[in-house]
Amino acid sequence: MLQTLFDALSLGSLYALGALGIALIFGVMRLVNFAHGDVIAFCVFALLWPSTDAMAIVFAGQLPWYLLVPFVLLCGAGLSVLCEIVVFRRFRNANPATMMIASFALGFVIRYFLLMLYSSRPKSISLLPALSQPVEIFGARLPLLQLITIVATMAILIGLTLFLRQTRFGLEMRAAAENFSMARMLGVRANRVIMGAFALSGALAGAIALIFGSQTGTVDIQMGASIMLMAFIATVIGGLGSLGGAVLAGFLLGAASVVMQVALPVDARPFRDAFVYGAVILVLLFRPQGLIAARGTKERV
Amino acid sequence: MSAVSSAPETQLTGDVIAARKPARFTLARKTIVTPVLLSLLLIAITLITVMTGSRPFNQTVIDVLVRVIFVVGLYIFIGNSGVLSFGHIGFTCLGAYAAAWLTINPIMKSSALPGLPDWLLQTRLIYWQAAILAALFAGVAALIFGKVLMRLSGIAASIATFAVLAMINTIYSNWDSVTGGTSSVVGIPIIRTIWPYLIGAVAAIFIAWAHAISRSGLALRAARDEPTAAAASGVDIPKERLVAFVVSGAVMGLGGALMAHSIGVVTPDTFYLSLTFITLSMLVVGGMGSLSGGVIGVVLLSALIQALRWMEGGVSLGDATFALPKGIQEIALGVIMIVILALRPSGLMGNREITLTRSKRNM
Amino acid sequence: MSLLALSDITIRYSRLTAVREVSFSMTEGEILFITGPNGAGKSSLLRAIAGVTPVAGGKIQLAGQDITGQAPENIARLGLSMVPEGREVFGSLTIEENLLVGTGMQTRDRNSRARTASDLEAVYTIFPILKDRRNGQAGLLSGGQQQMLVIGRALMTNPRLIAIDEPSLGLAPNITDQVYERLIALQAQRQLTLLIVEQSSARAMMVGGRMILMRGGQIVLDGDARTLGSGEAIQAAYFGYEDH
Amino acid sequence: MAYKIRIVATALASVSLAFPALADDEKVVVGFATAESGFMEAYDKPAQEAAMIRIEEINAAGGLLGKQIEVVKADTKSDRAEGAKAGLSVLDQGADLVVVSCDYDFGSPAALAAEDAGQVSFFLCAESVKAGIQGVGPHSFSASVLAPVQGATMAEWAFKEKGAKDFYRLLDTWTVYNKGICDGFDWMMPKLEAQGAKLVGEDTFKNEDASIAAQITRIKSLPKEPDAIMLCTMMPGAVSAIKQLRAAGINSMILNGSGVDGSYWLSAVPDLTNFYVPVQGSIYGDDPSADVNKFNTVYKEKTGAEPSSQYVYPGYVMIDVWAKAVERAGTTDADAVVAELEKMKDEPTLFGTRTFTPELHHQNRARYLIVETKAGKPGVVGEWTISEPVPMEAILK
Repeated sequence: MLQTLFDALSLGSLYALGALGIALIFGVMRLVNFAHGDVIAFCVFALLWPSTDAMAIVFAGQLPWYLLVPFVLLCGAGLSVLCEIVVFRRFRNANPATMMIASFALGFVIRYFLLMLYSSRPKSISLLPALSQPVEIFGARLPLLQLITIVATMAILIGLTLFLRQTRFGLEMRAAAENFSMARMLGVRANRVIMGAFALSGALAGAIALIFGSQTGTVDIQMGASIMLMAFIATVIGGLGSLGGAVLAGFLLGAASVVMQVALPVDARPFRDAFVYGAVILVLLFRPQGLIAARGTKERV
Repeated sequence: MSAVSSAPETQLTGDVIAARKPARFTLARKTIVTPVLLSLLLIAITLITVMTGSRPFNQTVIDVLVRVIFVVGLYIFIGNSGVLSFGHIGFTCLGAYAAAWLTINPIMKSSALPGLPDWLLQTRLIYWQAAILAALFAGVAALIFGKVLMRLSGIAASIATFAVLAMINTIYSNWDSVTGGTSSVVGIPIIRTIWPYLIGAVAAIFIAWAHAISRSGLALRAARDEPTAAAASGVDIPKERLVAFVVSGAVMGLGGALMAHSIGVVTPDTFYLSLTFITLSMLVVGGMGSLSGGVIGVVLLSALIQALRWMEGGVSLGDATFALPKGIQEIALGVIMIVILALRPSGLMGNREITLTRSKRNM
Repeated sequence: MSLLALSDITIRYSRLTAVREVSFSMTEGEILFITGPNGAGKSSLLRAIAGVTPVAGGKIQLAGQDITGQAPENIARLGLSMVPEGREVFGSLTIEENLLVGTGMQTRDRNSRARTASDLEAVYTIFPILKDRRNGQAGLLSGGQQQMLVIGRALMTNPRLIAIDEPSLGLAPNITDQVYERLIALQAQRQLTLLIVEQSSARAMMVGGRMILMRGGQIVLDGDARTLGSGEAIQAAYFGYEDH
Repeated sequence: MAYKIRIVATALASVSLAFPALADDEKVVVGFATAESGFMEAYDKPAQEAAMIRIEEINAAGGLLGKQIEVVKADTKSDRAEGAKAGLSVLDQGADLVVVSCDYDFGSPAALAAEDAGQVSFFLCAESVKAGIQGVGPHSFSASVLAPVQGATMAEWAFKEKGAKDFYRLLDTWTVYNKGICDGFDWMMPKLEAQGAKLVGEDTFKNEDASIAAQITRIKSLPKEPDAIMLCTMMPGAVSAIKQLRAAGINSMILNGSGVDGSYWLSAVPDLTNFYVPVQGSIYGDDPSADVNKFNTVYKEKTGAEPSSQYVYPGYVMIDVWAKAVERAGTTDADAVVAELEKMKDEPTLFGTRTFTPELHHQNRARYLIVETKAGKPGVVGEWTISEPVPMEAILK
């Protein structure tokens, strides 16, 4: 029971972090960033030296953890900001569909760039191996990593909350997320806030990359995709533009997935995702604005 | 952005009302040039292909024609309603499998897909009959899903349509006895002549045109541009959306059936994210508000892909052979798409249609 | 010298021209009402001044600087504070946070913290209800309270010009009275320059000041609110009788 | 009606095909319609390199039927629709043998194009029964061994040689290959249960699942840790699953299909132990056959790297058996070559024997080497051939 709770929390953590990364950017520029998953993949690949051999040549991955963590976060933030400056800045006034397709095209470019440098073969990496040990807690034997995932996610969420609540920049970002044009009319600098959002979102992608990378030990160009999809859904059912809603929905999706895996009979288990998506449709039908509707986020359709 | 003050509203309401009234015949005569020109474009491409006699090129153009069907199918819903759908490839999947169920040799079928009902196991149709039934099947599925989903709008609707795609994919990937699970379903007769695909693409274009000038299509486009005004003048938005959803679902199903016949195998993952995104990209790059945009988006992007691929293969310039590194094609494609969208945010055609005289908005 | 000057401003939304070659200027300390029927282009004009809506032609100057085509945040930094239609409070932020959003553009120095605190106090003195609920969510305020909040929010930026779009929209008449009462008192006390858009000219006649009447994207009347308001001319101008 | 259209279509196709095919009678053409870019490239390329080694050997020894083998290629881009085009493209260049992608799903469009044109097609290393008569047609073959054989081999070997009694079955539903391994396991289990083994539980997951924590919790809630876990999965999800199993403190034997062979990923699970993989030949330099070790050296000379997994080998086997059949038939004519291939019974190759019959163009029984990974080091610990061939019903499941 306790174990199931931890399973749900750790999976939910990944979705919640992903959803947060998407919601942050959606908040300030109404962009559903499909390149987010590829930023995650990029962060993991950044640990390896470019080579198309089957054997991974570990490069930054050998750094001690106190250098490794900032390195990966910076990689994510850097790439994300770069995407903003080079691509998304040109789409500020475009309609959401155009932006979405542009972000998809950008993700495509990142993915095939990685593919060219590293080949399509999934590679392996031992990331933070010390975390792969089981630990005993409340009578349940858990992988240490699961615990760290949950703790780290909580720490990130608390840190981000403090940042958004206590700093000037956080205030501007929340104001901009809710009503971007009003915030600008109050002198909030659009570029600064948007770049800040991209940097934070990229750093979150880096955090996911670290957790996911240590959990799976795999480096794969597809690796961001499945998290990205779930995170995207979580962002919407959480209430687009609502950061709290995104996190809540991320955890709920993780929980739904784990609970269905436990509760469904073995023959129905392969259909687990169909049930999860069915639940998503139900949520949308009953709360089209999401679980926590962000006030003032009038949608432009 | 808040509403553009109310003067245009009254004007548009007028448009909507006018659209509901007479003159359909005049409208048809005024706009038929567009589908005719688009069809002529496809016919010209097909004739050139047949004249070259190259089988790989023939297959390439078949692929383009199938994509035209997909993108036109997407346009019918997305273009007219303004709601982005990620779910339509699900209907393509339904169409492709329906075609497989209806055309595979019964002996093979009963060993590979034993879970099919008996009458279906015994059925074996000609490909075009199967394609029509597949389109109907996809249309019915779209009706069922649409009934539930068309109440939603905006991004919630987009996500819900995506959830439909994911559900269809999960079910088709795992219902082994009926769909063969993730494994390929084989034995679908392969049609390598180009003509059926041309007919399918032209039919899709004319269906899209007929829907666009129908009362339902006009009302839906009015609702896309001015939802409040359209609702005020009595347009039942969910109903008109549902009509478009069903028509486009059926066209997607037709495309799926033809795609199945063009390669001879179907698997669920063919009809998932990458096909969704490539077809959506073609529509958006071409201009999602116009039928011409969709068709031209497919033709241009396909030509671009082909050109890049050709350069990847190596081009002789005098003595030197110049070849792009493998894999650069996708990167270049992505970059070019971004550039096009940055320069023309509403796509190459914007909201215009091609006509003989000059480009015209919104047919 | 005029604080705000518009010359030949034209605004278009794709095929529709909302404002056609409008020019006017206003001086420091002035109250100017722009009135006119729905669709006259008043709000478009205001949004163009704030830099939210692009102009198709013409020039806008604020305090002698050309602000045409400038980003909204830069215009705000030059001293324009906008209170848009529908108030647009940040519903998920607290009341105090709403007030603080606009203070970011002040220069940072040792005293900025103290200055912000005293500005806050000043706003709270004008609108005591805001102080009582300072940590509550702004979205939960009533319409009138929200209107007070956004005026307070505009004041917090120490603007040279406050532009308000339809402050009476959706408010009960007695609440509107309250809002105007405070607003006018404030104007007198601080020598504020006010640009107010209202659909009805009645309020302008009551308050006084200058009034511009717009219809069909153009200025049809410009003069003193009280003298204009009493005449037959305004009726004709408002409803456009003379055209038909 | 449908038949007529098809007949006309096929007739037209064969007219246009016949011409280029006749034109180059002076050489034998092998066409590779495989992935040179994209996702499948990493799987196709190594096997293709091995095939090239065999082709070069044959050419060096005077060629096939006295003619040099010429190679033509077309890139499938790891895409099915492109695969069909690639198949047609190499056929247009006169291919006598069409070599298609390793995976059935990606290779079949090209193979179907070859079948349509009446040419022999060979999957580089597909392990589904459909890569052959059942899925493509009577001219199609695969050079590897069926996936169910791997599952059956591991189950029987673990029971007979390692004394494993309690088995747990963990299936990744992503691909047919994964399901195939478990199908073989399912066919073997009842035989072992009659001798005292027991299936104590089963579960499924998806390759792309971010976490299999819920599945692990189910294993841990068993009264006793199972002796062996049959893990039917493939890369990249396999690494993730293995890592999570071990991180959760589950130390059971892990039995696998050949898909996880290779040492390139072992760094992800440091000191992995009690881990078993069936292989057709060893890439670790300890193969019982000296010829295999010699091949590894040649491969390294040619490509600059040692084989990364056993999936290199089927490429070599493929050209080997096809060339033998061509020599015996004395022609590259498809039907004659197929007839010769179907006569092969326990035909020796560098990497085990091959048998083809008119019913099955695939191996339903094969000698497998068992590679054990112990403290992070893989090495051959034995070999096993299942007691009876996997029957058609289990293969076609």
